[in-house]
Amino acid sequence: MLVRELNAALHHFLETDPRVVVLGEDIADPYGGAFKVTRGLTTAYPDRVITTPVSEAGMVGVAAGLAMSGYRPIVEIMFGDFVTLAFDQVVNHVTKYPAMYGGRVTCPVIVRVPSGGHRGYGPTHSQSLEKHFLGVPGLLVVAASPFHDPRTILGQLLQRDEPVIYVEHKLLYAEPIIRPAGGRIGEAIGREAASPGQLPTVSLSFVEADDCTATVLAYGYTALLAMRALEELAIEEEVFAELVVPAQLAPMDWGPVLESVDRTGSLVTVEEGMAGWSWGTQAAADVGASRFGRLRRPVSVVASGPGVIPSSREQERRVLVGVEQIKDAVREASR
Amino acid sequence: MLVRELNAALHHFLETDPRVVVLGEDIADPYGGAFKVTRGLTTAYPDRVITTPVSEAGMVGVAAGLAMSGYRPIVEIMFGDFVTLAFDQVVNHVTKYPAMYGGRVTCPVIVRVPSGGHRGYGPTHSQSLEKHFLGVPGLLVVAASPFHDPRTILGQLLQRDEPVIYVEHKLLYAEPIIRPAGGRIGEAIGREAASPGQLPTVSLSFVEADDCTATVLAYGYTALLAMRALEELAIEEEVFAELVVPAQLAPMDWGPVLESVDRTGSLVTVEEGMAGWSWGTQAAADVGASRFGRLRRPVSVVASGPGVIPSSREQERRVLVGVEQIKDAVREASR
Amino acid sequence: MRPDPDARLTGMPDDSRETRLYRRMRFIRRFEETLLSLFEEGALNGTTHACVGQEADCVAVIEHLRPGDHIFSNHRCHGHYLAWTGDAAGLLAEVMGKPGGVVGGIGGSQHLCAPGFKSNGILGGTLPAAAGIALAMKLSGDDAISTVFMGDGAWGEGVVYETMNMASLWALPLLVVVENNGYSQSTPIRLNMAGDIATRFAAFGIETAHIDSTDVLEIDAAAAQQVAAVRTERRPRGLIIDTYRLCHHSKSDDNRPEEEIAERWTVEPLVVHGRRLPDDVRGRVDDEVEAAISEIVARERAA
Amino acid sequence: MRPDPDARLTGMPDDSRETRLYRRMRFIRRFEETLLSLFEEGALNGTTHACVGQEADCVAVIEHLRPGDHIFSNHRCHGHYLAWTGDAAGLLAEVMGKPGGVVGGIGGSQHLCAPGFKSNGILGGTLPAAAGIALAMKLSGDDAISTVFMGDGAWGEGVVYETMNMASLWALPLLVVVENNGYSQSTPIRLNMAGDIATRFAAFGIETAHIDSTDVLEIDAAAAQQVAAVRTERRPRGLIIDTYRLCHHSKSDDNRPEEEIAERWTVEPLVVHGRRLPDDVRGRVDDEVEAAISEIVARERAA
Ligand SMILES: Cc1ncc(C[n+]2csc(CCOP(=O)(O)OP(=O)(O)O)c2C)c(N)n1
Ligand SMILES: Cc1ncc(C[n+]2csc(CCOP(=O)(O)OP(=O)(O)O)c2C)c(N)n1
Ligand SMILES: [Mg+2]
Ligand SMILES: [Mg+2]
Repeated sequence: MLVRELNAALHHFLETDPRVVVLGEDIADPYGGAFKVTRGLTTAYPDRVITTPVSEAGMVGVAAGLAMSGYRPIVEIMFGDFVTLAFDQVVNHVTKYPAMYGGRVTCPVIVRVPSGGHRGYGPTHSQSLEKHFLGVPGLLVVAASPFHDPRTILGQLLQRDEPVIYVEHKLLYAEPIIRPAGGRIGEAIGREAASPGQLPTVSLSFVEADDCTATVLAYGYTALLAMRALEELAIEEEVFAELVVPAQLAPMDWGPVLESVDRTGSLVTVEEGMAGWSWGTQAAADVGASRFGRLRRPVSVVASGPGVIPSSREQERRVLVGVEQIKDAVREASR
Repeated sequence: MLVRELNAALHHFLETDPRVVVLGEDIADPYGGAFKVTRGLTTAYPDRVITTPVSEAGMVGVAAGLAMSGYRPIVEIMFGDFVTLAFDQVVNHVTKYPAMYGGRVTCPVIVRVPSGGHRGYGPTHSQSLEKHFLGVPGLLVVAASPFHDPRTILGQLLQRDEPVIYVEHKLLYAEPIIRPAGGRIGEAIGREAASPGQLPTVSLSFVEADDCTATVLAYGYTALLAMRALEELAIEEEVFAELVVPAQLAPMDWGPVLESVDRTGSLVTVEEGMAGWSWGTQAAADVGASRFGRLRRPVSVVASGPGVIPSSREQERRVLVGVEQIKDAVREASR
Repeated sequence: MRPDPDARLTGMPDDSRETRLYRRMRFIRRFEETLLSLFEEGALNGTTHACVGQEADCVAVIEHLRPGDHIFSNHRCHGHYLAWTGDAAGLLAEVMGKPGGVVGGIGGSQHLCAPGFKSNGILGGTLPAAAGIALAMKLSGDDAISTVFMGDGAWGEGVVYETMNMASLWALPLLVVVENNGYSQSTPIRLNMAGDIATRFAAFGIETAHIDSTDVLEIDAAAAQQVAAVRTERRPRGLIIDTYRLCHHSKSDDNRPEEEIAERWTVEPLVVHGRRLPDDVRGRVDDEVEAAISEIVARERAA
Repeated sequence: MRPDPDARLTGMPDDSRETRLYRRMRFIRRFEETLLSLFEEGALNGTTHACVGQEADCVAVIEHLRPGDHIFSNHRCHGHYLAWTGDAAGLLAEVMGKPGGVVGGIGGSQHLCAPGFKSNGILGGTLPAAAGIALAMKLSGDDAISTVFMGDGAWGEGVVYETMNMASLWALPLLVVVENNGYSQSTPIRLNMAGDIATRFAAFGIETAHIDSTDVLEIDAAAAQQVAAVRTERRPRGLIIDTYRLCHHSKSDDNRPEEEIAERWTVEPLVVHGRRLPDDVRGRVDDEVEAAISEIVARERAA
């Protein structure tokens, strides 16, 4: 389960890397954090794991000071919806220092944002706001996925000097991590690839990639939904598409995406965030441009809403991207 | 000059609409605001024009309360760079109330953000951060332009119930407003058009629109740069393009853009904000999709950086979009 | 507009003041307990923050507010909403996610809206909005007041201080009610707050009343004074109520020492004030509240 | 690393302490005045916030800091930077936008960085970073301290209070120096701040020293005490210095009454402390500073 693996990864890095410090609201034992990702940490590392007041901006600012002093702070925002309160710290402080000081400092802050809906938590506790952080110069936006080993990803991020927004969809916490192994990913054919210096991207399909007629680009929880959609399409309709799942959302490593698109000739992007200037639009711009005239159909950007995420489950379902929407887009794209 | 016209518009609406309240830092006379847009207002309307402490989040929150009580608050953020501090208020409060209360309230807050570079103010006082507000459900993002009458635009916004981010590029303050009149806009042929219920979009060119071989979509100060670029290209190189300048950046009214693109067959978008998930990417997605197979070349998204905006004028010039970059893109696009 | 509230929940014509206060607290208590059991049986989804143990604050403060006034509440808003509107059916339907809910099932437990009432689950960010509503009242020149409820944990949010400063500078008719239950979710106040709450008000020149009580009559007296002061002086005031939450923070997240909780059950609002009522009266009220609530639950379940 | 600073600006071997303090203030004064005249003549671009009149704060406080300590400054950072580094050439080059500037011409006047020194033009947001640096010092277990300079206006920002709370809760070695010059840009403090600054520290259990003075020796004594306290007690402290800005807020934006400004010129730091020096000494120091600065200006203009 992602929650256990993240928890184990945090224990591991606190154990092996004295620079790591963990900050967040209500993360102290016995409570161990709203989603239990930090369980046991204050008990094991009381000095470097600090439960904070309800001060999102302040804690990210404190992390900036730690990071510029050589530490590796990992901040938990209880619900990703509240990262809005740290927007100034991310945009005008954490990401500015390295660049505006002419490279004299680094500010490697990792901000973890448990995000997403499908739990009926309502308009202010269900959002996927990462799209607003895409394209902040100097910032990496990374998303936990069902197919990426969180310890490996966090390990690589701790090796790098850029600040990071690390998106964790709440519904993934209870899901197992399906690791690529021996050319397979669970039931599917799949592999992990990475351009030099980039986080790995996973590609999978239910038939040989060469027999796929569409590429689906998805991350986080929607990657899981997309896999279900592809499985159903493969079995029930013999529509075959390849799913490409990056760990890093921004900046994007287009290599693996283009590789797939060059086989399939069409692209669908999927995200849970609200439609409009969303993650997928950059794919439409970049892939649309670099493969101009070579795509069978326009890049299709699948996103939620737009609107608020209702608390009522029935209404929430109507707003958030689901398997059916993905299937419709893929069916269309594979024509 | 935009600054005078905005100032006159504020005087006008305070005079004619008792619901209008103006809030901002250092806006009181004799200082009259960092860019003098609010000059004279506290003297004329001491009750409804309030100089605030240095509290960007707080003042936008106060505006939300005023707006839900039937007032029409207009908030000035001294430098648009600081609107990051109000990001939570905009995303989780101002825009949420109308929707999450099932339409039982409206929250028509107008947030004015003097933005942009070219003045050597450095990394934290030169940014165009509006791209991060694009696609916030329920939010209008509007930009002052050299071709739109600010009083008309503000008047229309005060008639509507949506919250607004109103972007004012600092370099436009000293520029005249060139109003479309008798089929002309200054030296150019041009007109203003609006789809029902939308803010007007201005289109102009230096030859008949039908003779243009590219469409340039730009807003704010870059619209002025684009006009210069088109003028030079027309005179020096006989390359003719049509410039389309919307007042409203989000949600976008694609009508006038598509109308032009259907004539020219190619599109260039221009913005001063940093590249990557920027305003233009949505154009690439939407126009690219709705005109799939009918464009001569891919939509070209011209933006700044990415990176910080250096204080040194020479370095700043290298980072920010300029006339030459626009000319290169248009030359390419009109082939 | 919503149907008139059930008098068995909000006050019967022949109720003495003491009886009415008890009835209203009992109403909130039983509503919350009912909601929690509905969650346990899976009839509800999402989350909720019950105010079991804090009913005296809701009832006593809102006792002194009147039409035209405004209340801004936080995540723990049911008691405030019920004390202000008496609308049990609407709130239940809302938490059930029904179209007939207070805000059509969109907002859910934390995001309610009714005439003179709003709540938002984002901590702290509600304060400037409440101040803005107070500013609107000031501009409109009436004698209404804006009241905002917050907890001890919300003092972590910077915008709270931005608001204190503006409210005091601009002399806004804003009453800030702090329900200090000693915990912010799982975190005891000593790990979350340096200094103290009263001095934080004082730092902005805002006068406060501080009361450590679960007695609705004591709180009622303090609230009467502060509400009247804000209404007449047209300046902000603070009312700090030290209280205790007897239920989980939300649904199943309580790590507090059992003895601590047990001890607080002996001084909870219904026990403290209930003693003042003759047994037969208290019994009758309890039955009436029970009947009214179960009728509402039955109706909403059927709907 | 940058070249050693010019001793004529930072202190000559045979300077008495009083002379050195005077010299260092004079250095900052003349640097700022030179910068302003370069702006007027159009040799510089962008903006600047000179600290003319506040030199005593910079010099007196930083007198007690040592290698390993850290300073976080704000938009009005030249005096702090020069008092800490003596690097006039680097700062001038930076403001001129030269590659040889402190941060390569990227940051400009408000965004400086040197070993143990940083500044940012975003008000208030620097405080949590300074607290984070203090937390790093605490974790590393040395006796260094983190100092942050802020003005009266920056108290409008909520994150300042979030920081006070965490710094006090976690016992961080953080010294918050408030240069209260009575104005936030164009706004007098009475229109920006309710209550007072000292009580705002007290609200978080942070002890403060409050001094209304432009006398470098008085400030020096207060600073010595607060710096020592933070260093030994490993807890945050506040130092509030009531002072006055004699120049424009930035370049040409001063609407304050002329009499008010004129009166403050009679008690500005160089006058107050200068009296203590024999005329010949003061004259010599003035000449040395003048010579050193004009050499630097000439060099950087040629570069
Ligand atoms: C901005 C923000 N940060 C964090 C949270 C998560 N959260 C919900 S309630 C709560 C504790 C609030 O404590 P307090 O203010 O004392 O109110 P109480 O729950 O005790 O009634 C927290 C941290 C939130 N809702 N909003
Ligand atoms: C977040 C933010 N808001 C507004 C500003 C614009 N601004 C720059 S300096 C200043 C006044 C600051 O006053 P104070 O803190 O007293 O410092 P002083 O200028 O008096 O030294 C303001 C409002 C800013 N730089 N940052
Ligand atoms: Mg509490
Ligand atoms: Mg000041």
